[in-house]
Amino acid sequence: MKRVRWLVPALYIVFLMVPIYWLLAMSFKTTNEILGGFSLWPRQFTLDNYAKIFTDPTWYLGYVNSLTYVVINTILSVAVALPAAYAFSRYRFLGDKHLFFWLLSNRMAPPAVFALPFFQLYSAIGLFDTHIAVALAHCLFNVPLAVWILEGFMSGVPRELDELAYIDGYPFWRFFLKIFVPAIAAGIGVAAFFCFMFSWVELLLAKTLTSVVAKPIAATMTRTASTSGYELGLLAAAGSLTIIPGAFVIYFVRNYIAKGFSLGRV
Amino acid sequence: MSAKPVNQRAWWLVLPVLLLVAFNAVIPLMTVVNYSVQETFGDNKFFFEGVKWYSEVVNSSRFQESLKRQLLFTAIALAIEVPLGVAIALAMPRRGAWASACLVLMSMPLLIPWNVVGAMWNILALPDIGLLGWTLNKLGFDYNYTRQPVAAWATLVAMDVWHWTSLVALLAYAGLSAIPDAYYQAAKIDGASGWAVFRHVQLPKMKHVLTIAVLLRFMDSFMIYTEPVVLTGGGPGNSTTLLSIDLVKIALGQFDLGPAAAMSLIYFLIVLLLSWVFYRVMTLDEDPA
Amino acid sequence: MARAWGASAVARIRLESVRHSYREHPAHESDWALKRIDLEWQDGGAYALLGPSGCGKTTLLSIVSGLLRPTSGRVFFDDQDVTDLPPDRRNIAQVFQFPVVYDTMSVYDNLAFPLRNRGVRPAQVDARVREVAELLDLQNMLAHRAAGLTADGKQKISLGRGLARSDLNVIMFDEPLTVIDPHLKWRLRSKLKELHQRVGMTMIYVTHDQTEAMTFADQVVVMHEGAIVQVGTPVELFERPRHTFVGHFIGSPGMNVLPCDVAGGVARFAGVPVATANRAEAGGGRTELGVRPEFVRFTDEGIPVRVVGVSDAGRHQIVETRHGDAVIRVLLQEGEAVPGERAHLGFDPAFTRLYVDGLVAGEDR
Amino acid sequence: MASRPCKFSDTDMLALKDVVRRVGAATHIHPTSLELHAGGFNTLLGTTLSGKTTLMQLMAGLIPPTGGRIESGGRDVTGVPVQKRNVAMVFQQFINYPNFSVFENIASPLRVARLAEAEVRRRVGRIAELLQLTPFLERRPAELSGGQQQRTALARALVKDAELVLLDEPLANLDYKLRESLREELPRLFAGRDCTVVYATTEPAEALLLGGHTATLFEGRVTQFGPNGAVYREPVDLTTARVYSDPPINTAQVTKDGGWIRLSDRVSWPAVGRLSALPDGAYTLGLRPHHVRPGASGQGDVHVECRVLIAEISGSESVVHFDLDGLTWVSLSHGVHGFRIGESARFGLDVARGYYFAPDGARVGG
Repeated sequence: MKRVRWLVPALYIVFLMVPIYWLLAMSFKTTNEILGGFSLWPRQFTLDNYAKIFTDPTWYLGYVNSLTYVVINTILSVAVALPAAYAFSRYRFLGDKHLFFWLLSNRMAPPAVFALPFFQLYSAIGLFDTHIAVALAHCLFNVPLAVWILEGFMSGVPRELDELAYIDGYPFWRFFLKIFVPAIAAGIGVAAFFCFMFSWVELLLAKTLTSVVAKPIAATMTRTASTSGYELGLLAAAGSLTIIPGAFVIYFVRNYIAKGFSLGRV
Repeated sequence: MSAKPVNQRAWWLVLPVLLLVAFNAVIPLMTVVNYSVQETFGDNKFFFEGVKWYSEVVNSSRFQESLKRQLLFTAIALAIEVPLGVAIALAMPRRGAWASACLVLMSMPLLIPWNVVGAMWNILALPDIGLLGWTLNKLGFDYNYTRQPVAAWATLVAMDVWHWTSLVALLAYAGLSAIPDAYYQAAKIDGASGWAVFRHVQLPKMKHVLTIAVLLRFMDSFMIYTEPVVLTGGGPGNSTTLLSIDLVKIALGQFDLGPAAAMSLIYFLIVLLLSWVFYRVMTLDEDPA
Repeated sequence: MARAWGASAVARIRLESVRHSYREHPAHESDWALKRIDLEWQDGGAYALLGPSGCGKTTLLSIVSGLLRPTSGRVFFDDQDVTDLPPDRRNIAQVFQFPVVYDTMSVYDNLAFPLRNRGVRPAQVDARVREVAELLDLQNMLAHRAAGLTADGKQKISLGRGLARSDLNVIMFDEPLTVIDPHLKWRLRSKLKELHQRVGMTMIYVTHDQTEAMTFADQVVVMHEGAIVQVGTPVELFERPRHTFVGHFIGSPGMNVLPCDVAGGVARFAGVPVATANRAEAGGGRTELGVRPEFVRFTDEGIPVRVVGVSDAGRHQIVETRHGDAVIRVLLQEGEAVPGERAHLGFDPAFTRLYVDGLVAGEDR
Repeated sequence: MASRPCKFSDTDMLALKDVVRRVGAATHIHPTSLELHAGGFNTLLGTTLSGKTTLMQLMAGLIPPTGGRIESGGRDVTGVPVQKRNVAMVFQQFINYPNFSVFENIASPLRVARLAEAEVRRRVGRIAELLQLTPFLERRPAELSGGQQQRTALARALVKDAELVLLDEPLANLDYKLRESLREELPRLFAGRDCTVVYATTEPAEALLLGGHTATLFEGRVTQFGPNGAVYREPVDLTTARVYSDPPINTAQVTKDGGWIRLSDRVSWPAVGRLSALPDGAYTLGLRPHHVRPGASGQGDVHVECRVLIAEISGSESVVHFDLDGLTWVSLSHGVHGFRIGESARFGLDVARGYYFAPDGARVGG
């Protein structure tokens, strides 16, 4: 029993890797090979699909657009969530519990529900097809999440640290930025990780709120899938490239994943 | 530790969040509510209709069918992913290089854009040239997810398991890592069997994270949209048309704003209600008896 | 009454040349968490492992319980070599620093857990659980959820899970009072002592707190930097410390340690000859006199000192005096008069010893 | 409340005047008036949750009082925010700025006050030397042992020359011997400083050894305040006697009947001295454990035969618990007195050192 235990995660990881392998394999095949029939690995290895993506602005700008609004959203979410999480973790105030629950309930709002009203709202205020529109829209579910995660980490910092700083004479904001924020750096990293993740993977709102200028890579891909028929190699290459930012982020937080997923609450 | 002090000025700290989320949540929600009680024939002319759309939606077989499919999908997803995730977390190495390797590899599906997940499985499952489809057909199964509802469902479920089991596993793993060694040592000394350790030490200590995992998985599987749209487009027929897909079809495809809005609100309320029920059930025995 | 409790199990615990290092390849002497331990514990005794943090006491405890395998050396229970046995096969119980209870179970089920795991018949389980609950004053709480108890209640449960078993060799305590409220510590400490006297089971208690160790144990093992410096009864450790570290670490305030000269079998401090209980044999090295504040008296003549301060400790007073740079503390009873600034001290010869390089110089005369 | 024996100038004094602290329906601090002076320690003694920390937070200005005034050096500082008061504090947990080096931790109050770099270096260097922290100045607090972390916290409290220094159980989380040595060091560190030092502890022995003045706290009330020895030896009520006794003070219900005090059918003694003037009735007797001795010793002791419950020997002292006609009493004595459980032994109660309390708790005699 003990000896086969490692098989469980091992098999699971193999299961995880198979589709990723297939995506990569496809991306190195020519359209002819793909349509010609089944092949386990690329017989005619080609980088053409990648070359096309890196030379065609409609493709590579998609990445730039996606990364732009994801980064804006991550910074914005964490920045506004920090003081709010501090308030929730340190004070009681009128309506605090209701407010907290209401914030979290927004995480339960199906994006499909908001797609149309968002389109109208952001069109009305002239932000349609801008990065900032997507970044703001993603705040709907990322800000509550960031508040919740940060609140967990902040509650782990003894309140005496705040008292000590006030006693030493620090004004609130100086204490907050100079002492408190560095003290929960790990929590900020985790919150940023989750914001990045959920903003990067979301498509419905991002697609609804953009048309040309801020079009995300994910939307470019769906267009390719529908208009250019069977350009599967290109699609696979584009897909493979979307894995890279995620892999990059994971590499950075590799030592904190376990702690990160405890969300500061275990 | 003494209780948190009361400080009404804390509102100033919450204000930015409040404004930002309210802007994103309240205005669109009001729009939806507004649509849901009105009829329009274009030209920006609206007529008050009361609860007509609501009763229409609730009574429509189309909505009921979508809801049933949605509930079934969520139930299957939870039934597979939660036990599987926990099992993986239990079997994972506790520390060392292998543990980090597992964590990194397992996180990967979570960071792939949802439409890419759909596209990836689409490519994988193509009956003639996809690795999965080709292999299944070679093995003698008649498999074509674009034509057979059962195959479409199976592929959809496999995809969701592939995509999200890691989340449950990572949360469970985080919960397990937080159990002090003394608990395992005490259980060892008490002569507890592996099952007893799981039942009386690991499971109770994982309860918090499992509650979070179940809630997240419930919400996200209930709201799933992008992946099935890319994979099956709701087909064959309507066999994999889940709630979100149906909603977007009505709202953006047919521009039936009234019914779409009413359906949106009903949908939102169902998610809220079920989340609350889940939360209550899972934290039931926490109140001091 | 003794031995009426633990039915058949009998164990003399013996450690033979046990060494342990947490490093893969220990090179320096400082790499060893335990330097070389030879120790024997008799069945039914109350023992304490006492030392400052990092002295290796918890390591030693884990080796006895089987949670840790020593780098070298053997562990015997009676004459059976248990070095390679896992903890569940050594018939031991352990109470940890932070209370370990099974949160989801009732107090009753917690106490029954180790018995049920060993397949004991339900009727017997019930009888035993009630007996243990009685012993620990938990009778009224049996139906309560264990999670809802206070820290001292939880520690009692951890202990009870051990006591419930009839096959037990030894119960071990690892700083069990750490999380107990200060004003309750006292009660639980006495409860443990009382339990030992009633059930007569071997108990080993690890702590950095000398009061806990001394009041609980019949025999105390004092550890310092991975080695045992003295094993003895509380009275021995107090009256005849074999090492200045023991003198300093045990007792509050600790022993006065004063540099001295030795010539012709006579120790001299401040030019005044001081009679010692042990033979004053100076074999080179650093020579010191050790005498506890309890055994220093103000006299009419003797060692001249200045009185620098008096602290009132309630039932006694601690007087701080100086001769040159050397500080000599004197313990006086409540209400005893403290002399003026200039005074003389005398040491009780029966409790004054000469130490060479920290170790007691020779046997008592 | 006991009055202060001597009066310093008003300039170096912290005064609480009818200070109350309520949170919702709960009263954390009942109306309290205290005058604390510079020089020597002012110890707040009480069990966990007796209100020590709340009182300190009020003194520091971390929380506002619900009622009453707080004056510092004759100035009303009730509404003044903590940043504007010249206070320092050390907590029970080792609280330091985790991302600052030890040097920057100690320097932080000086940095906030915008002192010149050279002056900061000079003062931090001197304090670090005093607290033996010089070798660790470049390290982060997390890399230090518990004792060193708490020294860093002390250094920061000392470096700024605060008017008021609050020490909230600073030694509680340290090893026994470390606690002892730092406790001895503390009065020396503050000697010659012109500041008011307030020290909170749960341990009577610590309060005694620190010297100075003691305020005993129980459930949010200061039961007595005065010079250390006076509060210990002359408690005004039963609560104070209980708070200021370790091991816990022995108590028993006694009745005065004519010229006799009766504890039980077989234990009674003549009411002499001040006791003879007491009206007949029920009283509570409080007798410290070290005034109960095993064997037949002091004259004037009331001797009783009792069953021994348990005996603990600490080398220099023996603690014996025994059954005194249904009550569990404790005797604490010098030397070694071994007993077996259940054995019958003779104990001498030094009733002349006992305290007598009226049913309302107030001390009436003895």
